[in-house]
Amino acid sequence: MNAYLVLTIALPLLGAFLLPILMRSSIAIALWSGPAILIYGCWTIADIWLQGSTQPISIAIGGFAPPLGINLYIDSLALLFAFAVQLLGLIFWPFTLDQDSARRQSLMLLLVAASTGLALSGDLFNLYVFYELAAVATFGLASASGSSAAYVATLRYLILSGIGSVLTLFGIALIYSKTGTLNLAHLAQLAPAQLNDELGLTAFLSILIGIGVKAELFPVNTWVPEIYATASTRLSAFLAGLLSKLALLIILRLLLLIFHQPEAAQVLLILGILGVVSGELAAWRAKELRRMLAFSSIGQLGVMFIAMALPDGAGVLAVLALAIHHLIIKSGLFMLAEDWGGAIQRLRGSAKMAPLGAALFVLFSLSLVGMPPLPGFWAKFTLITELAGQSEPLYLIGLAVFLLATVIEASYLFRVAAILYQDAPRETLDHEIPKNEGLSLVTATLFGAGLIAAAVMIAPVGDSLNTIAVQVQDIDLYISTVNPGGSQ
Amino acid sequence: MGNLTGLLFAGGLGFMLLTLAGGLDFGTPPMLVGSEIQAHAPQQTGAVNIVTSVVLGYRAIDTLGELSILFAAAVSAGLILGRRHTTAGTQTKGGFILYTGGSLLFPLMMTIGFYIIFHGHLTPGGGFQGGVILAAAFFLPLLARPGARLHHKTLSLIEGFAGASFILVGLLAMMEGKAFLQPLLVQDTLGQLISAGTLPLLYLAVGLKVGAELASLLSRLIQTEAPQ
Amino acid sequence: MILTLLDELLLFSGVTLLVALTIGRGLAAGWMVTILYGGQLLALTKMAALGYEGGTIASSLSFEVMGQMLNWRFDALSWFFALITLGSALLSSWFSCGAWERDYIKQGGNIWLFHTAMALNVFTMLILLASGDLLSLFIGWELVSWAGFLLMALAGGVATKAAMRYITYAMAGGMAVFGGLALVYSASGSLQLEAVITAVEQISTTKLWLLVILFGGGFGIKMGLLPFHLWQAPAYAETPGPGSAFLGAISSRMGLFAILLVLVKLFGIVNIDNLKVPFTLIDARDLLAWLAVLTIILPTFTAMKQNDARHLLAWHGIGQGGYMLLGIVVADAMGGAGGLLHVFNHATYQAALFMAVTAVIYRTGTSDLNKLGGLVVRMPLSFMVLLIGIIGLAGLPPMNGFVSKWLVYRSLLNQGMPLLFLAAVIGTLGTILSVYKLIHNIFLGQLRVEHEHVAEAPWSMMIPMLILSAIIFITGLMPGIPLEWIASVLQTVGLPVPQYTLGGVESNSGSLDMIWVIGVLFAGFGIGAVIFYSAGRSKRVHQLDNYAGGHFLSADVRYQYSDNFYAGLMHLIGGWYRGSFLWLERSITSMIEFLSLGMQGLYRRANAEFYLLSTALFVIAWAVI
Amino acid sequence: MTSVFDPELILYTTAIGLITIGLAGVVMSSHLFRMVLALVIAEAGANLMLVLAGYRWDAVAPILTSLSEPAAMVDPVPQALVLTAIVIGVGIQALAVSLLIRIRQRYATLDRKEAAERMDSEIAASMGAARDVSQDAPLGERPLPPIPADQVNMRGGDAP
Repeated sequence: MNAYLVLTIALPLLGAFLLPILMRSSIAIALWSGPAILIYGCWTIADIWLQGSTQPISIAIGGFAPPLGINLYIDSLALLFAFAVQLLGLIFWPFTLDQDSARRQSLMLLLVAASTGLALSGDLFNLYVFYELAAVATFGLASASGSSAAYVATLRYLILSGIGSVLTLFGIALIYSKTGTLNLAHLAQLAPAQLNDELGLTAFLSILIGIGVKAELFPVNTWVPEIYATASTRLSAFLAGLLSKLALLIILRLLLLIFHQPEAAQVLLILGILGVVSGELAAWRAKELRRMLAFSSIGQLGVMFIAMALPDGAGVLAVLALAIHHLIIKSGLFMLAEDWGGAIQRLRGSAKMAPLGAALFVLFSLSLVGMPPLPGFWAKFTLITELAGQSEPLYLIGLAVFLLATVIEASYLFRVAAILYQDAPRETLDHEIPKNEGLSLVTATLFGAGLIAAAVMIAPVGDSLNTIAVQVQDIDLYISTVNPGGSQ
Repeated sequence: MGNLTGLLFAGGLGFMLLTLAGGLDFGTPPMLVGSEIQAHAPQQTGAVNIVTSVVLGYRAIDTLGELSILFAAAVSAGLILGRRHTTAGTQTKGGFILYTGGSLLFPLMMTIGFYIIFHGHLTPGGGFQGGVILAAAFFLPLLARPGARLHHKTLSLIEGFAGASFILVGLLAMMEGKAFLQPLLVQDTLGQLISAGTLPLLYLAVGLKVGAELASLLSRLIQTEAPQ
Repeated sequence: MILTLLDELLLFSGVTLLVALTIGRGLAAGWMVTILYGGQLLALTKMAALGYEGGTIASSLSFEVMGQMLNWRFDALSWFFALITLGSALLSSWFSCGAWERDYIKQGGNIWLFHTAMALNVFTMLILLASGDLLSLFIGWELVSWAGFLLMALAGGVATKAAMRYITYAMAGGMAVFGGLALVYSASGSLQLEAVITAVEQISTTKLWLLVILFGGGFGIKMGLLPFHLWQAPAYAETPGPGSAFLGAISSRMGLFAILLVLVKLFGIVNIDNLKVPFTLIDARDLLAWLAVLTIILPTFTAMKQNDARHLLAWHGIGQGGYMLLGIVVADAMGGAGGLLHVFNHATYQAALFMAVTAVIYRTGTSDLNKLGGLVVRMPLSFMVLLIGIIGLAGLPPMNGFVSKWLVYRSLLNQGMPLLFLAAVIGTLGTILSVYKLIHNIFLGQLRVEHEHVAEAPWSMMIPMLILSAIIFITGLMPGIPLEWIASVLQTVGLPVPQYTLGGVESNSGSLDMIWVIGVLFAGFGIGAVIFYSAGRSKRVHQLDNYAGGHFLSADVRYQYSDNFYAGLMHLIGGWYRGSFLWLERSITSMIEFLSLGMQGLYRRANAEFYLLSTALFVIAWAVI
Repeated sequence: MTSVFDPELILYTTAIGLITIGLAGVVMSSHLFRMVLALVIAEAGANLMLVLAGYRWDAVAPILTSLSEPAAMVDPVPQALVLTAIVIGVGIQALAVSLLIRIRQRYATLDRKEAAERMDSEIAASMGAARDVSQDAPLGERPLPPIPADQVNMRGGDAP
């Protein structure tokens, strides 16, 4: 029942609205309703997956055929990310019970609904609405830690994001003025004739800079280190792992479907290179694990922008592989950082206290720098073979920067690993050494297991990613599935 | 120096955007979707006000998202400003004229608010506009009597149930075998008060939600402790 | 599924790793693992046909991932390197069993980690040697790099620091290779060896230059090629004893293997020879040769300055790598054979030397050359092993090092490269001087008080050392044994093959027969001995019965000329290579440090909105105009 | 684009001018509240731009008055969009104001630079480490940690 897929957006919203009321009457029901909704969401999506139909479908909301109404476009990519949203929402669920837990859980459900919407929606303005919903929910959750620094960081983020939204809205207005439609499939039909000019390019760049705020695009990513250092690690994991990828996904769709100008790709390439350089270099001197991860995440997103800039959708497979790989790795690393916050020097001797955590850290780091049998290697391999095939020198510069950044990345990640495996300073007592335990360690182990599973089954995983990438690149399939202006 | 650069940059950007926008055909929009909607809206949604049929029909999920944003903002504000409310500022009353005026205006504003909500599918206006007026109605006594409080429990009940009923109406359509948020009960009574099927119900939910949301946001802001 | 011989070998190696992982903590673990290495060596000898006749044996293991075929196979080249790998692993592991192991545990070492790291290194090296295409080569390459890191880092403290430095270099090398891989792929559309060979013919000169630099640099880092050599000596030296013997013997030769495979076999020396350096008379091959010579000279003279026996040996390891590359780059029959023979010879004497030094450390607790001396009376067998080792290292007859160096020199002269020859000879001079420092400061002179009761190394250590000494001598006497394998290797990589005999090589420009050379040498020794004993004028004196500056020394004053050895020489030439390329490393590090600070400032001092505004302005302006 | 008083240009100028003013305001203000206000102005500009997208000469509001003969109406879609965009803006503004209130309570200032600096030092303190920039200066009464011997030379380049 594909129509039930709407419920993955509607039910979390319903739950979010009702949670504060439920919490007042029965805490037990309220506590479990959120996870139950997310489990149902996972199951719904997995169910569609298991039916095995690989053909994309389009669901018209309200029964109005696109382009009049809004539609959800569901292909393998959208399903994959929708599933990841629901699953990560469950994994990073704020279980803590205090006076604010109803609000926090409510915001989390809103964030999940918005993220699912971002993955599925096939309408430009609808994407904007979900984007804003995700932003507002993020602001709430980021400030929930209650420290003054968190408030300032959130406000700075809010203002930056707000300006970005203004630009996005401006871009949407330009597109609508020119074409008179907002449906992505319809736009894809019209774009070659109508948006293939400066106006279309400006619209894309406005939207890019606006949405780039969430996608950690250089240089509108200055919020990243502040927010990740002040917000809860779980939220940081969700933002760095998933939300940035969803923003990326939107940009990817826009680029593939509508904006084919080479200038668009070049801008992405240059900003991507700058992002890699700035992020990896800044991480090199970071003195705190979460900050290091934040900067490294900027660098990784930069790599994905480089991949996205490859002409004719050549980089789609690389973007996908890198995005999913980074999703697993960064989530896992942030989970480890939950107990390993504070100065990195403080972590000396942690490997003895928490051998599993340290081993996982090494595993994630190895995959991140692209140690061969691990999935990270294959993701990087797909990228560099595509980059090396380009004749334009800028792409080769991108390749060189990417490779150099990897060296720096390995250097700082393994500096941390070496500190973990050092002996603790003599005067330190055992209980003073930070060790990871409990839920966060279990979660990190889960991601580690996922990573190893992907490494073992790399051939089928690679094949299915390739299928997805081919499907994503097929513009005609997108248009014919949505069929805008066909049978009204 | 920095400020000057900022000003110059902003000006430059504005100039560039303006030159680009000048290339648009103003006043003759393509209206690809717009004219289609104009042609089909009365039959498909039963609402005379086509903006309403867009807001609650064609783009209903946008509206749902927008309600969620408002809700998220209210919840976040609650999270930030906390639960402890002490009356802020002066405890003095606003004076007789203000107080009486406020009391007098309250029922009037309520009436206007609900009128606008219920006629959203017929005339300009609707849930948002009506909701704001409702919020203003509740806010008036608060301004007149700074010590007074809004009942947050009730507000959050309205907030929750109004939002939920919007979704539930949408789910109802699904249970009927239709699409999520598809308008139901569209009769052939175009232009009547009782027309447009479930759209007025949705607008009522929107209005209540917006009203409750804004009222609770504003009262939360006003009730927060003054800085020491 | 039928297992091929290669499958058996890899499986055996994997089992060894598993055994080390599971029972590595047990008492008999060391012996168990050693026996398994022996088993692997046996499995390798079952493939001996590769070494003698050439051909390939493929593994039935093969994957297709993301459109890339991955396969593994062994040929003469792999077999030759695998033989050295397994031989040194077997002997190092044997050396570590028993006495050394107990001592290591007593000092707080983690023996499980040690055995596992060793087994992992061997396993990954075999995988690298078996690579059947460029992608599996890269996979093996990275695996070897990280396995090496584990072995180097496990001692903790200084060793971890050295290992961190190593891994940064290794990553840089790995990424250079990765980039080269991508370029090759874009040119040939495949990473299979045959496809690459055909693609190289059509590749443009610029691209081939880039590829040679990327691959040569990337693989060269592992070899310790100048100027990327700084990491190697501390990293190898600080590894636990048997580990450093193993690493010193074979680890950096993996770089040479990859160079042989990619630059020589796939690209072809001829193609590299055609790459001219613009505006000069030299080409890429000359460049490589000069780099190799510099790699001989600088590290060798740096070794002379070392005061720690292990560091001294490790620096020599870098220098000797230069000879191997030099021989291969010269690429005539004698040069190629000499370079490859030196790989084998170096492995034998380097392992023997590290073991002897480790034995000394085991007994005395130090490898500081300023705190040792006179041990010859207490550890005569170890002295013999060290002596044989340094004769090999210095390249003097009758040990095997002489043969390989002779071949390299001969080829340099034959090919008319006198400058290179001269430089190589200067390197050998440095070697002789510094190995003299090694043996003098440890074994000669007067015994120190604290070492009066030191005993000879235990037999568990002695036997592998003696075996190695025997190999050093026998292959010195009969270099035809390894030359037979090397002939097939040369054929495999497409280099000319020399005419070899059991005692050496034959050629028109000059032949070498070690059996004759050694016969004459021993005859000379014999005559000397006859004169010595028949004269009967010698008298045996105590070590302390000595005088200095015209004064007899009393027994309580020990006298050992070891501190600041070669002070005069250092005064003359030491300034020329002070720090060698440390300035390069330092400047890169501080540049990154500086940039990193700048980037952090960029993010911290951010006026984010201004960034947004200016980006929007520039991007739109650039795109629109 | 015939004359300066061309209505289309005036309207577009208004919309883009509002955005420009907002952007410049956000960049130039040193007060957090003013930044929020500037943001509101910019949003108004974007919304106006959106409404202009649907304007049509000589057309009426998109409400059916006579069923038989519908008049030319302006595009209803941008109007619906703008409604949504305005409400979104309101939500964000309310959230921003509540954050402002809290920041003012905690820091007793809304100066952009000062707030950012206090945030920075608070983050640094929560990490249990000195601020990155001031690592070479002693923290209060605490003496400097000894510089490891092997880093002495490398410290040269990074003095603040």
